[in-house]
Amino acid sequence: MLSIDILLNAIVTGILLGSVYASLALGLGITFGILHIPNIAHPTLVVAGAFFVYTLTQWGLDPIVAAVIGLVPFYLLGVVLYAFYSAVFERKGGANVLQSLTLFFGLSLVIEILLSLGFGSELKSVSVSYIGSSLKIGILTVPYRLLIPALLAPVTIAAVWLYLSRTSSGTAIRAVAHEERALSIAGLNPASVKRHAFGIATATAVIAGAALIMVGPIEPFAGRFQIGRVFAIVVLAGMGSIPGSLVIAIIIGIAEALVSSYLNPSWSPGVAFAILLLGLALRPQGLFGAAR
Amino acid sequence: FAQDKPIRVGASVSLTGPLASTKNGQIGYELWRDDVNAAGGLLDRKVELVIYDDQSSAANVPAIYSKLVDVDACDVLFSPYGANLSAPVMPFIKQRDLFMIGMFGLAGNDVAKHDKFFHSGPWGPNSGRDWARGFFDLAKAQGVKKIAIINADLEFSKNAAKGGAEVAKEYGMEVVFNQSYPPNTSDFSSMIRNINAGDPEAIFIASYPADSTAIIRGVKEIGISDKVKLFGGAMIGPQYGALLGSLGPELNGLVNSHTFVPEPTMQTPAIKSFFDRYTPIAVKQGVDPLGFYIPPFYYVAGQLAAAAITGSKSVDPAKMAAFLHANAVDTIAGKIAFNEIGDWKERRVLMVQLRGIKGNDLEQFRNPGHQVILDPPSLKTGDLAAPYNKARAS
Amino acid sequence: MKKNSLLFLAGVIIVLALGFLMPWLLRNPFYFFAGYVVLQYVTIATGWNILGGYAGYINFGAAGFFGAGVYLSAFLFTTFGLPLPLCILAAAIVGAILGVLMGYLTLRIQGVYFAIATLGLVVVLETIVHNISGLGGASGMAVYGPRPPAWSPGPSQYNFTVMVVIAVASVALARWVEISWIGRGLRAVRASEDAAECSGVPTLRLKLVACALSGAVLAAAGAPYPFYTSFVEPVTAFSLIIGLNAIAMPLIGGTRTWVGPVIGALLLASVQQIATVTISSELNILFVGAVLIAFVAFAPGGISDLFGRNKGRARP
Amino acid sequence: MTEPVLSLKGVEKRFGSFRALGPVDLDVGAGERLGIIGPNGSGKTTLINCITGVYRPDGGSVFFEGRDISHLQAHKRARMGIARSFQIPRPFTGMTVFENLLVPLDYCHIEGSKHDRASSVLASVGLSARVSDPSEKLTQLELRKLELARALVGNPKVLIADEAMAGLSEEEIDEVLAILFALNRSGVAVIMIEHIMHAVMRFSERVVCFETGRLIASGTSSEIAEHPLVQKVYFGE
Amino acid sequence: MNRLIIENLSAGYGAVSVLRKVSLELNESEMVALLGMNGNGKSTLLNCILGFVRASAGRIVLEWNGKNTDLTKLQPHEIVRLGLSIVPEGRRLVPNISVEDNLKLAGSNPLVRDRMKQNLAYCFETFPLLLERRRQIASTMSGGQQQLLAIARSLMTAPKIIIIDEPSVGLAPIVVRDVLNAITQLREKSNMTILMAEQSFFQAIDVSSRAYVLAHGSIQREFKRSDGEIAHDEIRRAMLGAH
Ligand SMILES: Nc1ncnc2c1ncn2[C@@H]1O[C@H](COP(=O)(O)OP(=O)(O)OP(=O)(O)O)[C@@H](O)[C@H]1O
Ligand SMILES: Nc1ncnc2c1ncn2[C@@H]1O[C@H](COP(=O)(O)OP(=O)(O)OP(=O)(O)O)[C@@H](O)[C@H]1O
Ligand SMILES: [Mg+2]
Ligand SMILES: [Mg+2]
Repeated sequence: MLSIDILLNAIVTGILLGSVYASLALGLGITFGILHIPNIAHPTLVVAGAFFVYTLTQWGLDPIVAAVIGLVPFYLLGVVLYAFYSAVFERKGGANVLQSLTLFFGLSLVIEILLSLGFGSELKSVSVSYIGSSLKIGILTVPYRLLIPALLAPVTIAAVWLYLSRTSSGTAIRAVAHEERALSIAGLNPASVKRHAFGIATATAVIAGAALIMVGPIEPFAGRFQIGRVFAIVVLAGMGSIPGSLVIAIIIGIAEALVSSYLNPSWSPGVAFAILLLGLALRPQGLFGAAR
Repeated sequence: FAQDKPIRVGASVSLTGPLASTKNGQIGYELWRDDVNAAGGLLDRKVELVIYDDQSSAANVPAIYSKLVDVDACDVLFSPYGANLSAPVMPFIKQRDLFMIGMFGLAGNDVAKHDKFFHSGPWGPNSGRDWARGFFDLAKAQGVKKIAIINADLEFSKNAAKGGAEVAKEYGMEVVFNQSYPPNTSDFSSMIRNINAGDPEAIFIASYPADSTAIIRGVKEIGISDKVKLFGGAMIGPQYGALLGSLGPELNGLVNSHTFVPEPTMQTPAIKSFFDRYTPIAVKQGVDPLGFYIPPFYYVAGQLAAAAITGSKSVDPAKMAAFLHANAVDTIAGKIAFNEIGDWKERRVLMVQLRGIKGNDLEQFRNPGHQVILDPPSLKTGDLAAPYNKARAS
Repeated sequence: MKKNSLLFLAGVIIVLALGFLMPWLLRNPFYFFAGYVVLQYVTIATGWNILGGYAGYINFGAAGFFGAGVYLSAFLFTTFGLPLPLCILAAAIVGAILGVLMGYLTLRIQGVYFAIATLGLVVVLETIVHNISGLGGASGMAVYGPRPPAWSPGPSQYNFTVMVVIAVASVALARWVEISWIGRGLRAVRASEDAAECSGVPTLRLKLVACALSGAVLAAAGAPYPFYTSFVEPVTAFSLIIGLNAIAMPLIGGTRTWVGPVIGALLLASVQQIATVTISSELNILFVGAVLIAFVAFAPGGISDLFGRNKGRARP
Repeated sequence: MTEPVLSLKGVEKRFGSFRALGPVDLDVGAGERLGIIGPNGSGKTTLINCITGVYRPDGGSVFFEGRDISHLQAHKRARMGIARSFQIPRPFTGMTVFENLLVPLDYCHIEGSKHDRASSVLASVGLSARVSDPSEKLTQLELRKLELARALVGNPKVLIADEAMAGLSEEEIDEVLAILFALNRSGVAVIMIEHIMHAVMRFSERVVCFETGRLIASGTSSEIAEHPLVQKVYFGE
Repeated sequence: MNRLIIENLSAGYGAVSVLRKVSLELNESEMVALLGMNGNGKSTLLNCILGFVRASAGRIVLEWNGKNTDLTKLQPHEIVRLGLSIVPEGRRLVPNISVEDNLKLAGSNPLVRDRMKQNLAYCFETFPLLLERRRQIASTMSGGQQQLLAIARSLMTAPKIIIIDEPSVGLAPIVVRDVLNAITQLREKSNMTILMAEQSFFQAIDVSSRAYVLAHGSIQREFKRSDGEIAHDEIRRAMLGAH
């Protein structure tokens, strides 16, 4: 069974899956990695994004087009969520990790239930012409169902990363978590910078949602299964290293695919975390993070 | 009528959490309740349902059933959905000697062997091992020698796969590939490649809805050998409207287990009337509009309880149980007789082949001919189309 | 100080006495089923708080320790027929060992990384259980508990009493940690690790002690669970809900003293139990979500902060 | 000079490729009052971190009472008698002033009543009125005093005060100096790092000056004040 | 005349009142020192002007080019956009980004963004050390280096008024002199208006035209250079709260 085509195909599948994981983790990379808000509700927001995409595809739109349309409402949703978050914590001056976690946990319960009331708890999936066929290159068979979502990730990640590292509002976003007052001193409104960042993070959820629902069907509670993996990716990448998270996600994807192919798929959920624990033990600051 | 204390029937249903897609069963309970009450109740007493949400978690079950029994004073209990959620309640009913109808828990009473427990589902005796036997009977008839088995790492699928492997052995088939995969696996391409490498003639799959979709799509993407005669077996999902609708023609050729399909051998006025009333409610609640798999048997559970109560003229667990053990009961799913541990005496799990599906319209599934019954022979409405690749293309 | 300890001791004796007497006074078993869950969460919240509250290291992996306790005790009971108290003890020991291992692996890193690493523990343990057929794997394993001893009227009451004892022991342990030099060291670590180290506090060793104690309590909380449900399966033993409740409850009650987690667990677990059997619909979870949000919004320091100052602190 | 209590041999510390400190050789005599000056970024705080064990030096050894302590963790060094205050005060928040002092007492194996010891040290730095206040409530001066008190309470043999007087007024500086002098009289070696020149000059028996991580001059207060190199790099005259 | 007036300003933290009816004024291109001992409320006052601390009573009015604006109701970033700038206590740099990014960030608000290049060049010219280290991550610089960066940063918003909180804290004498020189130059060359809090007042009063002494939360005295040489003793007594 150790044939070269199985190995190659496993690696390619791993890369594609990893790339989808990176999509899921991108928003968390901003809220948790950069703003240090442990937004445990992010995977649920991704599921909400998937349902948004699902709804539009029912009217005959392509999922990617639907995701692009979703950017604006999800950006606004993020802005509203952050406004709520900051309103809750304003009087206290700031939230600690514990309180934020609890708040976002509560929020994710609420979103899950709203989704399940709105869409029912049945699995929903999208059917598009390219889903179900594959690209064949030599011995490689690459399903479009994975390929298309996997291509979304590098594009979005590159866009977000360029925005964060090359523009001044990107610098402001990177700065705000560390020293809010530095922004005020610069004549920038820290609250609106954070709202904006949260909006961007939430907007990425709709892209990730499109990727998720193209890969396979989803139901309102599907986000729970992703929480661990996306946090692992953000942390291993070194909190806030956006390109790093793509690399880590792909490493995890490949490892999972190899374990499935050669060992047994039932061991693969442990893989992301075995990598996480190992990574943290060897390089506590994350693979791409600067020493802190 | 009004003076008497109502008969209370208690159940927990997974309204939320991963098993929430089974909550359409509750409509079955409610239709039954409305029907009995419209017909004057049982023993001249009204029937009242007490239903709690177990959030798909076994941890909630003990307290819920104690509440149902000790606080709400229910006379009859329906179990939660499936074996994992039912397991916590088995010692409880055994120890308290209570009467319960089991809901879709495969082999749920095999350990406890409680004599007041009755399955509403058509698993039949030895269900842990035998319930998917139909698939292997078909395979044997096709002369299959090599079989591959894969299953989700969840209770139901695991039992199905384990039973399947035993039956395969019994029939002298070689299991060339046998692997389980974790829940929520979304890509099966490497597994399908590994299966192809083993060159099987039949593939038995025990999966849950999300993976069922991924497997069917994966097969389409990666391709599968023309030697494969049977594909499917114990896939949960292609019984539900959601998957039938989203996969549509991709399902053609699949041979899969089922509990009810609208084929001529099963269609009766009673069950037709059930679905006529079920569908509008389901549409309103946003649950599966077809509801073939689960809801009829929730109605059946009610009918079993009703028969036990009226037959024994009491709500005494021992008398009710004695009646069900002694008498076969007419239900919308046919006549049911029970063995000593509450299994149906006769296995009535269907193996159906999906055929002639065009487009994603759900209404076509209400017509015969799309879910052809291959097994059991008593209900058979057609012959297997094989190999899979050919059946798929048709 | 002295007076407080005497009061606490009196409280412990009263609660223990109630734990043994209640089953004879209150006939309805439902309260013992529900009460068991509430007490289980009191123990979980208390155990979590030893590391999370006192030392400020947030553990997402409470379910990992809990599940380890559940499976260990189920295994020991079904294969060796070990009596429940020994199962609990064994679970506590294994929990402590797991805690130390976890600590060694991740404690050198700062808080937030530690938190995420603990998330991993749950998944790794769950994967292992899934792949060991002796533990029933995904299908789970039925556990038919022992007959309760004569002094208890029934199994649900017996489980309840056992849980009372575990909860009281855990709270007493947490209180001792809090007022002793260990608690002081941990609070120093929480404020500034460097400053603590330069004051002679062996920070790593102290954190390992906290990990061990916390792990022991969390695992002990899981030990009677197989007998409560008569059945164990990985999904519920390693449930995300346990990990999140372990965090939410101390937060709602307050993390600085032992009282906080107790109050938080009593409150939130009761609300959850009541909601389950009253609001029987999706709205139940919606309600729990709303309660969490409301608490964070309106009582961010926890309930114990709402009532006056911290008690039980050394004053000259 | 008396027998050195603390002795550094070739101690060096790099951050990446940037050498922040060393190699440095330095002896501190028992009961000595040593002042350390140097421009910003010259490596003074880094030196302290190497002595106390917060950083592991990249080269060289640190000896305490003749014993090589380079491999010991910070808390072991603290228990041996090396105490420090932090440039930016780091009170143990969430604890009272009194409890702040109990921490070193708990862990440094001090004989006798902890209660009395803590009270007398708090009195000696003038924080008696604040004993049961939470440390979050202290003013800047009080925080500095608390830093000192916490360092003193464990009966150290060497006390390192990292800019304990920055931001204090003249009167407050006098107060802190008095505390340090009193401590020194009881036989404790005091290392004072400070930019407030007159305080350093008044206090120190010996002053050393750092520049870009190296020790460039050493001598009495007046020698240092006259030292041409020091004048150039530090006073800028 | 362009100026900043503070009238009867009171402020505090929760129940603690720190400032009581403080009044002072600052005229265009003037350098004023705010002297006071530790904990007397200098930083509180400066933070009030910038809106970081909310006043409980009183007014802060910016009268500039015929427009009067009450600052007490504005957010800090709005006040900065009116042309005020601060070098805060504790520096408040963004620790995880480079020196240059810290400066660029400060120069990125919409009002001054188009002059970013000139502003940056001006900062590097004034503080050559920063040019040398412009790629270094801010938190890894020494205390003194960070102080210089904080001052440079305040220039990036092209302010009319700079408010400086204890620039000499933790700086070596040589650097203090450089910093004060730089500040003086800012005033002389760029016609900047400066309010500087200090407690080591010797150097501060040398370069200031006026000085207020803040003690016990209110202004004890005002000294003017035009009144002749200011006696150190007198200042010291005022700072201690004696009249
Ligand atoms: N955030 C705060 N919360 C509560 N009290 C505060 C806060 N900041 C300052 N104070 C208190 O207000 C008073 C004035 O402090 P402020 O910092 O304004 O004084 P300062 O003159 O700038 O002193 P320093 O020389 O220490 O900078 C002090 O007693 C201080 O303890
Ligand atoms: N963690 C670190 N990473 C990188 N560089 C560092 C780090 N800590 C200090 N440095 C650098 O090492 C040099 C020495 O710093 P140190 O803090 O020891 O100076 P110092 O003499 O205490 O200065 P100050 O008087 O300003 O406090 C500085 O150039 C500083 O930028
Ligand atoms: Mg320093
Ligand atoms: Mg100040």
